[in-house]
Amino acid sequence: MEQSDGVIASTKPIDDGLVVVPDGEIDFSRSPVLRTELLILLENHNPQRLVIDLSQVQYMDSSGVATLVEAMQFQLKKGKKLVLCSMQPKVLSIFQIARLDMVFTICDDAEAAVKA
Amino acid sequence: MEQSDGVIASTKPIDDGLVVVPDGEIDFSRSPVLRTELLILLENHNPQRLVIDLSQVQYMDSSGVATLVEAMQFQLKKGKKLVLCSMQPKVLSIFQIARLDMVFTICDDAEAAVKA
Amino acid sequence: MISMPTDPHIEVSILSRPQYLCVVRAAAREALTQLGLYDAEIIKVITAVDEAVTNVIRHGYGDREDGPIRVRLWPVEQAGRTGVQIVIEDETHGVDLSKIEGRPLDEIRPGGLGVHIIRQVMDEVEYTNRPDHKGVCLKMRKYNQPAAPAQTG
Amino acid sequence: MISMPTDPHIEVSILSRPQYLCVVRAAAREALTQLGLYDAEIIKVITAVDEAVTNVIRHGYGDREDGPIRVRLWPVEQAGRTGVQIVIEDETHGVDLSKIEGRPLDEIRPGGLGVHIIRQVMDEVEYTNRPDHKGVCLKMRKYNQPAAPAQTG
Ligand SMILES: Nc1ncnc2c1ncn2[C@@H]1O[C@H](COP(=O)(O)OP(=O)(O)O)[C@@H](O)[C@H]1O
Ligand SMILES: Nc1ncnc2c1ncn2[C@@H]1O[C@H](COP(=O)(O)OP(=O)(O)O)[C@@H](O)[C@H]1O
Repeated sequence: MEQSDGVIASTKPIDDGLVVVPDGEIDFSRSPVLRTELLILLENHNPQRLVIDLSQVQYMDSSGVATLVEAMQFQLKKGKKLVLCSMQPKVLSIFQIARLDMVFTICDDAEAAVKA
Repeated sequence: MEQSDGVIASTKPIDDGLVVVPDGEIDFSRSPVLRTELLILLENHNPQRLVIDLSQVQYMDSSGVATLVEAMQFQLKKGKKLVLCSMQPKVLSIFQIARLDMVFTICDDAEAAVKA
Repeated sequence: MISMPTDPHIEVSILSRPQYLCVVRAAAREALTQLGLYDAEIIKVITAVDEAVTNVIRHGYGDREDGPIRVRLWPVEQAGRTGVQIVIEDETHGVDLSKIEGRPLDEIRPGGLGVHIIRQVMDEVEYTNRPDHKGVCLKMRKYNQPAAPAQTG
Repeated sequence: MISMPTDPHIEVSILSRPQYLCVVRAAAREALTQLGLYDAEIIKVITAVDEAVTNVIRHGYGDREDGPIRVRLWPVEQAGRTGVQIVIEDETHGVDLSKIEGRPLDEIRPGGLGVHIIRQVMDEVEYTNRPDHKGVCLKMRKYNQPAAPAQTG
């Protein structure tokens, strides 16, 4: 795992919000960085819909999951949406173990996530 | 690294001999297997030209290199050829450190190796 | 109580820095493969180890960046099932073991998932304080499930 | 003589079985990255470590499959250059150090390349017998080359 400075590798505007693409392994060494990046994006763009495209994430631990829970609650409180998409199976498995696969809106791909 | 039983994943006949494709990491746990596989192939087919396509090999240590040196000497003694091809840069680097890059015939790809 | 076999087959130790977690995961991945754990279990067990070591860094050592954390692995066999034993030790001064508890999952909030994941993934989990306040010891085991469909019992 | 800093940042230990070499390489890859070694050097240093551990398995322990081998890593700095120190120890009864020699490379024959590779790749290499016949200790260092073209001296 090379240690990049940021976790979100790219962002793309959509009609009603934003798609963000984090990359690499999201463990306790990088989840605090992701948390800060998401909070700044949510503050600055105030998106109706935030799509987090997890296709480039090979691993996530519970601190990464906690960060996503926090972002989702931030969005819900403002009556807005957070959608996850393109999870690799090994990343999905931690959501299942934590029984959060039913709590998040999880789409197969970015196309579906933009409409979900 | 998953531990497959054989090292040579596939072989293909060519006009004057054989192309073999080993795979995975060739370290001291697998080089003795490769050695046996190569000796059996050389005995059974007696190829004028043996091409070893290293495109699927991600790592090789000196015991792997030693195995290839032995196979080359086996071929040379009978007036026959051994050609290496499609080495990944990190595999080439051990041949360079051992100054064997000038001793082996090394081609960029299997197409060139069949003619070299 | 989980009994301790002889010398570990594989050990990986780090100082308590989050950036070294990836070393533990990489070593654990190869180790679990070589110790014969089935592929489908490997990523889950890596996650359990990662959560446990993260907890030592966060809760055991707090801000200390020079606390040793040792992860040791053994192959085990029990009632015909093969598996692995993993022991994780720190050099903190121990902990109130009753505080090491996964929270109920019906409450949706960030955090509090690590211990739950560990208990969910592993077949046996045992936290103890090492004698003389030498630190916390976590022993856990995971067994391969038999390929044929069978009742666990 | 290479002096020994305090606690290793990362350690990986295995029993003397060839199938555990991949655990050492995987841990070393992540460790060297986290310790700040430049990418171009990492695969070479992994190879040096792999050759050294292979030699302990082959020559140190011979047929024994239960001999411990310990690889420890530290970040180091010298004259403004950052780098890594790696110490590899076994529990054999030591060895005649004069036998640990790379052979000249002009002779083309299989074998006899490992020590040559180690000396070629690493900046400092020091084999010693541990006191009281406790085994062999190999200390080695690799420094990052400054990015700007500069004479080493
Ligand atoms: N290794 C440890 N040392 C000390 N306390 C621990 C350790 N592991 C877990 N704990 C305690 O158990 C609690 C639950 O841990 P966990 O389920 O991982 O959630 P979180 O880390 O998000 O709090 C922690 O808050 C902590 O109090
Ligand atoms: N860790 C070790 N313990 C004992 N002897 C060693 C060790 N490492 C190297 N040697 C000795 O050094 C010689 C050269 O090693 P090497 O260059 O790796 O080639 P090879 O292993 O093919 O003989 C070995 O043959 C062995 O006698």
